[in-house]
Amino acid sequence: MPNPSTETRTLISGAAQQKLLAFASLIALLIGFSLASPNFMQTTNMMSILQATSVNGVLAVAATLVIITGGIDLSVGTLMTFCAVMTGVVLTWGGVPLPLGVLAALGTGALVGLASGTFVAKMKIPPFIATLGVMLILKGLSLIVTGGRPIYFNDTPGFTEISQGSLVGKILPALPLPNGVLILFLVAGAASYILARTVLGRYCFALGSNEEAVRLSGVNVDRWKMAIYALAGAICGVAGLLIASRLNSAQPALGQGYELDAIAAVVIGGTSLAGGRGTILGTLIGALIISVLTNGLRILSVAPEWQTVITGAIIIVAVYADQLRRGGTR
Amino acid sequence: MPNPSTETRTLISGAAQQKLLAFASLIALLIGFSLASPNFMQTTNMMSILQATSVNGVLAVAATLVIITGGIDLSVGTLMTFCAVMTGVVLTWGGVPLPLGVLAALGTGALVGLASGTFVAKMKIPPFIATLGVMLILKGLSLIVTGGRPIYFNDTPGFTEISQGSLVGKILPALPLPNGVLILFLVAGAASYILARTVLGRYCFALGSNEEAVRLSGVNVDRWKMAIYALAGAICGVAGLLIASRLNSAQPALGQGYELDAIAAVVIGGTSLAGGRGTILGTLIGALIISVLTNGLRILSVAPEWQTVITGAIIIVAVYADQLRRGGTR
Amino acid sequence: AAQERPYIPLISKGFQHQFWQAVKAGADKAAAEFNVEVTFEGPDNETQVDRQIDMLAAALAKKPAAIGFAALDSQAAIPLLRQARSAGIPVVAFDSGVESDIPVATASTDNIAAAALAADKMAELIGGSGKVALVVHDQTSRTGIDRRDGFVNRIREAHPDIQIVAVEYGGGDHLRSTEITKTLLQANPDLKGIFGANEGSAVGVVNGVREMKANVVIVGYDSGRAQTDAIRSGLMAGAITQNPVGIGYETVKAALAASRGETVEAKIDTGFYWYDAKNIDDPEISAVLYD
Amino acid sequence: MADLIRMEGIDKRFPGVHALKGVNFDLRPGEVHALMGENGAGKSTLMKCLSGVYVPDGGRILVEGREALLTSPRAAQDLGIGIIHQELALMRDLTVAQNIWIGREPRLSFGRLDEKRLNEETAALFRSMKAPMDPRALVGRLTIARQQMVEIAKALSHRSRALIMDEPTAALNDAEIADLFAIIRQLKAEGVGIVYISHKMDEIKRIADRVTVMRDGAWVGTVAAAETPISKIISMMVGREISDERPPAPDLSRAETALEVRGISRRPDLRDVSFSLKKGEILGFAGLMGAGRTEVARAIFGADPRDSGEILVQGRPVEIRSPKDAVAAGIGYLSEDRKQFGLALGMDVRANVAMTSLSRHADRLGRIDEGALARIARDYIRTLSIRTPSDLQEARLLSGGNQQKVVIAKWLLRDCEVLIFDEPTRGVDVGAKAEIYRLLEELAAAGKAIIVISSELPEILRLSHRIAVMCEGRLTGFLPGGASQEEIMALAIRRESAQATG
Ligand SMILES: Nc1ncnc2c1ncn2[C@@H]1O[C@H](COP(=O)(O)OP(=O)(O)OP(=O)(O)O)[C@@H](O)[C@H]1O
Ligand SMILES: Nc1ncnc2c1ncn2[C@@H]1O[C@H](COP(=O)(O)OP(=O)(O)OP(=O)(O)O)[C@@H](O)[C@H]1O
Ligand SMILES: [Mg+2]
Ligand SMILES: [Mg+2]
Repeated sequence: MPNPSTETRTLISGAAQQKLLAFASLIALLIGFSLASPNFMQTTNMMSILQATSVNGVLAVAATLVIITGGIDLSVGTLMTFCAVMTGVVLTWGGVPLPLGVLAALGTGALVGLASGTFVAKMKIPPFIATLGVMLILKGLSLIVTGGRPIYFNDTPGFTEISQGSLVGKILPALPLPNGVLILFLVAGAASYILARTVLGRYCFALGSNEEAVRLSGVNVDRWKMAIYALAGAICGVAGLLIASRLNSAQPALGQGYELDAIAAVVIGGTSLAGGRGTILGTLIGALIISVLTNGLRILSVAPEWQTVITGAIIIVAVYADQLRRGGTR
Repeated sequence: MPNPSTETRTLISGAAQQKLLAFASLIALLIGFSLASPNFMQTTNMMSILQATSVNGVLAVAATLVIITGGIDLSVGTLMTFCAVMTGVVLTWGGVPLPLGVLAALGTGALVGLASGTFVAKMKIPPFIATLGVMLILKGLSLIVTGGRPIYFNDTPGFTEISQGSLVGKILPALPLPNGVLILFLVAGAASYILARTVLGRYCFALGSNEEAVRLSGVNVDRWKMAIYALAGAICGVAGLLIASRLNSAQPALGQGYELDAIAAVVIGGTSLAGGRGTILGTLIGALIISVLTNGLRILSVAPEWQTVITGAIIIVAVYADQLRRGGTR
Repeated sequence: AAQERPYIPLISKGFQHQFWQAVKAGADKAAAEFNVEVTFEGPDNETQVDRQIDMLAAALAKKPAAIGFAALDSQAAIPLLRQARSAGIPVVAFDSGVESDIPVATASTDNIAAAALAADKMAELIGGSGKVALVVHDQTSRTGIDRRDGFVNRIREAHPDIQIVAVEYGGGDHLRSTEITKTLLQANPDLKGIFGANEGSAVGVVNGVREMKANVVIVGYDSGRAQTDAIRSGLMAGAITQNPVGIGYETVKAALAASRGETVEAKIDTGFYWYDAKNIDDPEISAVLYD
Repeated sequence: MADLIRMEGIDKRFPGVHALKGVNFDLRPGEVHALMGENGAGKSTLMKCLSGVYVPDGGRILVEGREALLTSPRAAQDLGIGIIHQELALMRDLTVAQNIWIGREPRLSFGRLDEKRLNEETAALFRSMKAPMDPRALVGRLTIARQQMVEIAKALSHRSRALIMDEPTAALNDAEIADLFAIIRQLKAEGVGIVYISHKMDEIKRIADRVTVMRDGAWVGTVAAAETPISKIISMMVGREISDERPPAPDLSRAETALEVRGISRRPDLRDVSFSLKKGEILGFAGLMGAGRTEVARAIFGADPRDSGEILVQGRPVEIRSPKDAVAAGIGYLSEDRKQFGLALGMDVRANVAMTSLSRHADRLGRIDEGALARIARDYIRTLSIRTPSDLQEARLLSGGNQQKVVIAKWLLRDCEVLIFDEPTRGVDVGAKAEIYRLLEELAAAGKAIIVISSELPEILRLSHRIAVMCEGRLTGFLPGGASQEEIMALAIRRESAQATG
């Protein structure tokens, strides 16, 4: 029998290698674009790329949690918008102080997530349908609440700072990292920690791996599932804050279609739609790959229709390369 | 041991009951709308609803095949468009006779489907990513091929007949069933037959149920998977013909977003995204539920934003009702 | 070597639809004429405000001579527009204006006035009374709102006997607009007229009316082969056309002038026209129509 | 002695199946109560009722004299009832330790996990079981035998007062069974009541105090293990005597070679494995768990890639890169893990039986001859006495042993020249076992070449014309059919000093 400890070591270094290699796809893109255009590898452009990743990145983190449980969340985009709208309602119409507005976004997200979780866990509605329904409901509600007009945050000084200010830049002027990106990293860090180190995270993987086995082990599966959807919802609330702050407004019609980008980032990052396996780091890299591709092709002034074609092709190639290295399992 | 023959009958009637009940959701909607508006239950409106189902229905049939194998096809919408464009290219620009145009649509669909199938089967790219990539590639290619302008079929007499004529109406004037709907029924019938009675269909279910077990049974899993994606692609070609015929033009920008409607129809119809189970009849009912809802709410002059909310809510309720009747399993 | 020709990116509200392709054609025409390099892009649909902002950021990173910009939401773009101003990059607004003093010029159509003209024509064609409906492409985009409100308000103010029974939104998708039209006709058998507020909506209305074999007055917006055919065949009564080619052309022209420090006219009205079977072949009209 | 558990008149129906018909059962503290019966008799169902998985339709359950409502696995756990399920219920993407403590993870504040303690406690648990196992290994990567050990450890960790073991030894070999029995004896001494389900008749005498027999969902009788002969228990189970006569070994000296394997290697699991197999021969593969027998089979079958080596079928070299090549060359392989690799659980029995041979029962257009398949499936249901309401029952609804028979049927149908059976009788009852032995012998007599991999030495000895023994990925020797257990064990632990570094 092989020595157990050797086995473990191979396993860990194998996993680390995997991440490093997905990262390598990203690096390859960065190098390629840098060589192709001098305008690409510049601080402002790098910050633009990161800023462009922030919203999709946060949504993708939310989607990752749900996908690891073996579910799917189609409502992330419209939930983001709905949270932005609710923040607008309390801040601009209600005139409450900023922190309460932040709370409104997170609370709305968590509540809606809890509702989705209830549909999935208690009512046994397939996640695809439950979150599709929620997506449509929220899409309509955002329009109804706002009357179809954006809510502007002009009366809330400091609101744009949430995403566009730069705490890091104040300390390190050479690194004008927008707060939006800082928030993405914080959210991702927290989600990583939860997945790796807490009971909630453990049940994410367990549910995705074999829900029936978890149930047979005497775990209250429904409650944990609802908690996970609620957490994902709250994270969508963060995305709502970010996008509202970036646009200085809550745009009620925005959001549909964003779920596809978020899920794409998750899957490119190596998380399996079948559930049970996945990492937040992978998701971040997936989201960055999408942003870098989009930005780089634009910087190269590629015609928009060709941008689409090339993006499609590169996504396939990137995942294939990743697949080859993993040795074709799964 | 119980008498096998009695058992079989119970089993079949159990399954039939299930379908009948999903059907009951549809009937409930029909009755509800009929009571609410006298304009609803009229021959022309029923034909409109069916006609409105035809394109989404055909796409949903294609998606059903892939989903039963445990995969997913995000490219159905843009593939439909691309097939319509290729038909336009050969018919309008190439000036070939109509049957060749039909062949171009089916052939294009099958080839692209084969490509997706190859990515999934041979290159082991997750279906979500492979078809996402193909979706983007096709979206761009349609614009590139047409230069962003629609191709009109004014020079191809009879092209609009494909979807809008009525063979049935000629025979039975009381039933002016548009050909588009007839084609939907034919496609659905053929797909049902293939699923239930042929080797290809059997492997659809088997792959979705336990791909590794099929592989270890000595089946050439890759080849069958590619065949299934190719068949689904060809069916998207049919959808391309239908939409082109209805609009008397190939509209290059259309198609994205249609995949969500198609997949929704499939899942509402009781097919599991996990693979291994599903029926074409269920998918048809799912597609009809969507069309009836959309049409009925419009006939009732519900405000558009409320239409969205109500559609979302009813989808959840309909599936929940279905779930309750099945007794909560799966 | 690449920097020889001035570079002017145009960030529009979309690029897939025919209208935008026509704007792009005008821009390309100007590009060839004035020897500038022009790129043209926009998000997939008119809700994606943040995507457009990302495009604007990428365009700025390329250090262009000037920028053409059709804002989905003026306010959201202001930080980047300020950045452009401080970098000395002039901005020309096109399509609908940008509510800001940063753009040096605006090349646009007055959509509210154009839709009001459509309303007057509709009133005239249905004899001043009866039910009409609208099929609009978008509930929240500037053009969608302006055309809807322009039409609806004009009817309310000037044609009190006309009743607007429905406003539906089809995303500019031909097929969805077709289905919407059919249900409108089904729900309102006595409908006298339908206004389709952009190319996809108008063509959808034509299809829907044709499939229902209904007899209603159709007023459209923009052009394209399907609309011009419908007008020639009498199915569509007439339509408003803007001058998208002119918009693209004038935008590039003004941007180039501004980049050279020349003063440009602040408001470039590219105009709009009513066209129907009678005047469709007039040179003045056919010049602004596109297939 | 007071009853720990008493089940009275338990009734349970599934659509089309009356699985339990008023069954009585009781368990005392400190006893091992064996539950016996044919495949599909209702043993697992009865125990699922006791462990809160199913709620019975009728009857009542008393725990220490008080009526208990066991509506969820948690409720049963709280009453001190633990179970090792027959069908492994593990989370493949989690580690061994994470699986064992799921739902009861050692925690720090704020729901944080104490992963260090988790792994330490797991390691301690396995030490007490005398079974070395890495707590951090991913369960999905373990062989089925090791997964079984994880299930056992998980059940033990609960420290239940009543422990149900549903075929815990089906996947284990003799050495591990002995370790398990030592654990059971210790639990007994601590006063734990144990329900023990197994199809290995010899185990009953070794471990059980009382035996309850079920047949067709009904209680047949409860007897004392010591006083009742095995043959009596068997006849209670099947309602008749089973004769298991071994036919004389055939003379294979002039038989043609059916399969020849030359120097197959796959680092680090297989090293230079070579052997040949004659038509009509049954070659048994013996070895300890992890010896690499399954690896050999999978390498021959093309299920896993190999580093080197040649395979010849009937003297001709064949290129086998995937299972389809192997099947085309006339080689069939029945996997040891029926759930993962053997069955499409969501499909019906008929479709599963047909899986290997679908194209043979379809016309040129690919239309399936359902009538023929139905006839074939019903034939196998009869010959292998598969207990199922019909050939259209979903495989997942069958009892474990009956599922195994379905997998066997699908390979019998394919009619391969060379058949590799990996643990073919895992979970199969005595009657059906004899039936399967007879079938294998008939196949051999008809000229097929057969490899049987089994962890049950009696099975190897009963079936084999020749025995190959493996240790650590190498073939350590061949023995004639009549060899003794001691001779096999000697070869099975012959480690190579140079490779025994670990
Ligand atoms: N969920 C279910 N639905 C329908 N039938 C079922 C279900 N579970 C078990 N059965 C049936 O109930 C009967 C008893 O099954 P059970 O699993 O209890 O048998 P068992 O005695 O454990 O057999 P084995 O020795 O093969 O494990 C079988 O006929 C089986 O097919
Ligand atoms: N302690 C262990 N931890 C993890 N993997 C192990 C361990 N022991 C053996 N293995 C793996 O088991 C495989 C060999 O087992 P295999 O199933 O081929 O042997 P076998 O003789 O058929 O044994 P079994 O009785 O388990 O079927 C090898 O891949 C080896 O890496
Ligand atoms: Mg059992
Ligand atoms: Mg083995």
